[in-house]
Amino acid sequence: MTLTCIMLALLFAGGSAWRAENHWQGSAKWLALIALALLATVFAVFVMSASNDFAQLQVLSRVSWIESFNIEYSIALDQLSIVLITLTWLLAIICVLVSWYEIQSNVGFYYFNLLLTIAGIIGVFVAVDMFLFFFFWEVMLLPMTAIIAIWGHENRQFAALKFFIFTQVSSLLMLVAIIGTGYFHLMQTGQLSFYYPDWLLLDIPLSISQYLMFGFFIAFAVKLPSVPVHSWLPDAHTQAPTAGSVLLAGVLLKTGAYGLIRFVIFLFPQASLQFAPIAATLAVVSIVYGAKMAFAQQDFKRLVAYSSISHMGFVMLALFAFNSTAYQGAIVTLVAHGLSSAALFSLAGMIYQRIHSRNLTDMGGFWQSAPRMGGFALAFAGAAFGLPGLANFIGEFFSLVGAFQVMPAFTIIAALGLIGSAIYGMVLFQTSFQGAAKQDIIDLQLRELLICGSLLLMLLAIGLYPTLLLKFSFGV
Amino acid sequence: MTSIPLFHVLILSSLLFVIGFIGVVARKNTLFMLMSLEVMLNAVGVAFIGAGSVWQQADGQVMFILILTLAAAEVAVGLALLIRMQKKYRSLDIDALNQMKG
Amino acid sequence: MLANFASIDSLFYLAGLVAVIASLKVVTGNNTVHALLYLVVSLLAVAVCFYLMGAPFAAGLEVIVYAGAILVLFVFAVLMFGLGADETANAPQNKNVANMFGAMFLAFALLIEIVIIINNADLQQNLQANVIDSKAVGIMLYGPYLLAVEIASFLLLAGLLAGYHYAKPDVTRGPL
Amino acid sequence: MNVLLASLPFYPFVSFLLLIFFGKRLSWRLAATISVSSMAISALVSAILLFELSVTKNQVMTANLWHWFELSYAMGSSDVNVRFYLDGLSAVMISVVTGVGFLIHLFAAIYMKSDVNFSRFMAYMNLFIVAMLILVLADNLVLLYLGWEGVGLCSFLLIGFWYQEQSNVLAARKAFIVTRIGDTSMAIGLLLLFNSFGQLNIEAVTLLAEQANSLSAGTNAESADNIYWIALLLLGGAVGKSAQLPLQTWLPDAMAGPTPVSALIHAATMVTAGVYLIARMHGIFLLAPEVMNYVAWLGALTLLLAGIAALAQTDIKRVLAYSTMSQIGYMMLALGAGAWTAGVFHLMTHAFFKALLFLTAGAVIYALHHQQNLFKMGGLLKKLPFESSLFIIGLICLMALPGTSGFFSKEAIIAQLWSSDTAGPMLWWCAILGALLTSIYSCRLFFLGFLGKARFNENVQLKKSSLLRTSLIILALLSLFGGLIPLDLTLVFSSVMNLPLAQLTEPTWLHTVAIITPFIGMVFSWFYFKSYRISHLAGKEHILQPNNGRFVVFCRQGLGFDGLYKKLFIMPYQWLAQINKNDIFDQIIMLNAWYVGLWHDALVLVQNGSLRWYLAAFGLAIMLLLGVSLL
Repeated sequence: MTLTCIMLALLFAGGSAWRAENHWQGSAKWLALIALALLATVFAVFVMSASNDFAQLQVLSRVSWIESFNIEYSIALDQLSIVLITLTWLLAIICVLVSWYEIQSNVGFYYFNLLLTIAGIIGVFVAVDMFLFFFFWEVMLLPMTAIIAIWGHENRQFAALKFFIFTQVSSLLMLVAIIGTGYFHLMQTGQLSFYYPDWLLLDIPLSISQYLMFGFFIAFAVKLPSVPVHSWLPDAHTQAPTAGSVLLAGVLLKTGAYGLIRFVIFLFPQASLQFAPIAATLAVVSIVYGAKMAFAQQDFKRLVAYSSISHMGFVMLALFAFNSTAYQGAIVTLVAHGLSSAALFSLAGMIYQRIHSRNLTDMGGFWQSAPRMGGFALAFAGAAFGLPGLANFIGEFFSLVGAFQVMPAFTIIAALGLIGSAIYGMVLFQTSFQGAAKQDIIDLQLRELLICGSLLLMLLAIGLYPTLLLKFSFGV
Repeated sequence: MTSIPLFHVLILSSLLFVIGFIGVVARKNTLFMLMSLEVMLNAVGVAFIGAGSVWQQADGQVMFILILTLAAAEVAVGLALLIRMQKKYRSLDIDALNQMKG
Repeated sequence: MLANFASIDSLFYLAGLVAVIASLKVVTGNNTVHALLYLVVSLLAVAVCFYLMGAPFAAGLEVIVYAGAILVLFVFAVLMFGLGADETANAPQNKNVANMFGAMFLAFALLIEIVIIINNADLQQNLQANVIDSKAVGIMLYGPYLLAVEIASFLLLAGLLAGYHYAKPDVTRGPL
Repeated sequence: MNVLLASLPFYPFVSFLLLIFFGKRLSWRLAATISVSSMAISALVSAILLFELSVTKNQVMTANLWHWFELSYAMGSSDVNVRFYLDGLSAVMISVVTGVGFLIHLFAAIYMKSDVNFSRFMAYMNLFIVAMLILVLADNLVLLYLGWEGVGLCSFLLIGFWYQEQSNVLAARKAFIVTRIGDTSMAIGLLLLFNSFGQLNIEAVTLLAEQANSLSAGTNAESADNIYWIALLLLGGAVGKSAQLPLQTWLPDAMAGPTPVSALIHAATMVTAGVYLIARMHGIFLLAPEVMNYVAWLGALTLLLAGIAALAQTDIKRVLAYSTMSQIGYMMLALGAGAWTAGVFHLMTHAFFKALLFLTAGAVIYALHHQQNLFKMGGLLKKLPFESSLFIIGLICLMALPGTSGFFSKEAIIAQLWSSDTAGPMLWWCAILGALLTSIYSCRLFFLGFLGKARFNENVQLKKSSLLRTSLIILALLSLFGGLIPLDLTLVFSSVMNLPLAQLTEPTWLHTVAIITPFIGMVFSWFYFKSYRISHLAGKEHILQPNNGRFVVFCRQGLGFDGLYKKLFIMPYQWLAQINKNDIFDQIIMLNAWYVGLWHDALVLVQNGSLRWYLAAFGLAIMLLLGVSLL
């Protein structure tokens, strides 16, 4: 119930921010910030005080929604969703902070879209009725498209359209798979059901489940994204406003991974096992190819976008290794990448606000005038190439250790991605902050220091004391 | 008394129809296009009346009356639009109205 | 045979010929008023045909409503356009011969096809001499076709309103 | 749990934090005091630790800081802790790191005084010490890897310290990426190690390896195979960090950094991390004699390659860089031959004299207004007598003249080569040849730089600081007498079962040859490099030019490895990146969009807005339909 209220409150806060901005200039961002902070606190208190231990999926509410198809409004929480929702809250607040001065037009509507996206994302992480899941999946998609299309950079319409089409087409496949599985439930038990725990009890023969799994897999692989369906990501990331990129990289991609864990692997274990070699191949290709493509980019945000593809490859590899170390690695990588890529995109936004360019050739020698920014850039680039002591290292190390036990050959190639990541990390940091000073920029201000500092602290905390996250361990 | 073959009536009807068609397609002047439309409608009327006469049914004439009302309404609206068009474009050239291209 | 042919039938063919020629003049004419007059001629000729085909009521309507009312509407509209003597110079002309030729070709092909179809339909009947009078038509109109009549009346009303609306000179309204 | 041990990396870390956060606001005096005193405290603490260690029972101390994480595998799980482990081997390392580190900090504080980013420089140096201490104290390989990457990062930062120069930036990038290749190999090694042993704790792994060996060495083909690969992959990491073949190319370029950095990181401490790693993991390496053989051969080849390259250099720091490579080659040779103690001993003495050489070279370079070209020096013996005498001390240690510290350590290595099972006479000859090369390039360096006539016009500038001189003098004393430090690592390597001695008996002339080799080199140089040392060469002294023959240039550029790698790896990678800049997958997917767009364009032509056109199309369609129905 509380969760439903939180989602509705987000929607309400978004709506009132939209209205309020029309009357009092500059009120929307405060409203959004306060609402997010408040609701995050409510969520934290709710989770802490709940009597359930969330190691298993705890169904929180179940209400009939569309009776004739036996579709329910049912939401549930477990540790996986708690971790990801917490990440969502953190990044949502970061998003509001980074758009503080960046968004100048249609401010109220912007915050409405932002909060709506966040509500949708939270919905995706808690829905256990598959139809509801699909509903939230779409809710999350539309305002995000609007954010890209309205407040993006020069080529925003194209990027938004590409993002929309990719996600929409893939989610249609998922819809087919959802209906297919529901129909299978009808065939087997005589009753239509879209309730996830019901589906877990299904015994689907491999010949059918491999197709159903494939439908889900494609939707989530597009979202993750994995080569060869990754190409929406660089465009969307590059063109989105800073907060859009942060949200995309930080949380939206995680819904793909979340779906892979919860629906593909848990619903269709056999089919997934059979599919593992292909998935691992895709993962390895993503890792190496993403790193290589990142090196080739001239655009700061595009480079980070390709690095995201590379990192998400580790997640996919880990997920299809089917052991607990790899799972932990995947989850830590999710959180770590959420934080580090959010940080890098925020930095890109800060640089863009100063020099009005994302092009690496326009940058250089910023360390001279902005040493604090340089320090943070180095730290975040370090996180991206897996510097030990930061969270990403733990994630990648766990993923590799876990995956190595199952498929050493793939893992060795994946490890080569470490070299690639060092190369693009160096290119990113050195071309922007080292070399001859091309122009002087203003160093980080208090608000920006707060953003970067908090992200770095979290990365360090997870990197040095990963037990924080690893408590949430997941059995196979 | 008479023995006009239906065949000939239909030939006449199609002749008129095709003439009207040529007018609609080939003329640029919208007023002429409207007139050609009248010719076409008329041609259809001929066919209906002929058919009604062959089978001794009043339906043919009923249809003709309906066509007549249609023609009246069409001409009223068409001419009104034409007046608009003349005011806006100072021309009756149908090709001036091609803004709705893809 | 010849006598028969010469009396009524030939009148029909003659009227048909007049209708066709007048229609051709309508389609090809340059002067609006002339074309309108040709159209009247065409309609009157068709009315004759109707009469000969045993539909005097329809013929009457054709003369009164079509040639009388509708074409008068045309004439008034033409008057409102204020096309003067320079109309032939200013009116859009068909200079493009290929365009005309294309339309002609299309029309010819269509005509040939229709004729072949009519021919293939193997219509042996001749027209009956019996007159279908206005009573029969009226019974039909207010019997089975009542709904159609109502719809037609609505159509006329709509035409009336639309005609009024569009033709009304109104400076406050936007273009079109 | 030993608080002192746990706190050892803490002091420089606090200094790092202070300097990073408040560096801009601190005066030179305060910043220097903070960083140098933190190092002094660390040195003091390590001295106390050394003492404590010598009196503890099994000469092992540990300090568990916190539980890092737990790794599980098929048969169980094992903890990975942030835990420090001090034994004889790491004790040697921490004393070198903190002792030499302290002296270099002291030197650097004065040497870098006028740099605007002084506090940043000292902060990096402190951070480096932290990472290095974590590296040597780590009780498990993951923590070691943390330190390993940490020193790499600091090395990167310090090489690129003067980041406005594009060449420095590229050198830093090269250093980081090349070592990263080694690191990746090491990381894969860790994965394989964990998979085979279920442990990443060094002690435990060593123990398990020994057990595996004592049970039945070699019978379990798969595990033997695994150990072979583990050792090989770890060697990859060591090779990258220690600038050995084939990943040696970054070290000469790393000389772009400030001279104290070269002394601390690229001579005394970080580059020897590879040696430390192999010594630390000796339990694994002993089970893979083939790999030990590779280690020896790699060391020997690097030794010769670097010696030859050093002969052709014109830059004083690059000579020293190649010399470092070759000396590490000696250490590798020792490790490969199973002469663990000798290898570590050489590591220590090398740290002393190479730091001395670099720092003195730094002082000379500073005195000559940042002139590094040997051919623009000359006659410094008269102008800078103090620095020159210290440099001579460093050089005679490097050449291993009898009595110096280098002599003891190098002799110890050479003595064990001949009869080692994994080395043998062939490698012994390589070592001797290396010693000969060492003395020749040392003499050449000395003649060019310090004898002859001055080939520069400016006046020398001097930093007259007693602190700076003190640090140099202490290093010189250590270099001269460091060989007398009794190094007893038998406990560390006690677990090592002695390698079966080869059947070779040592000829009696072995030691004589080893001792006189440097002198042969000196005598040879005395005559061969006559033009360099003579100051009255009848008006030719000012046109003394480096030999630019094709072969010499080839040697000067490190025997063409750079060019080879550029052709083999860098250019293909860049080419791949360049041709696929627009992402081929994207292109393929966008083909759909292009196809739809094509149809769009075609249909737009039809949708031309002309009513008559539509009518004609309508008529045409009817005509066609009728036509079809007719047919």
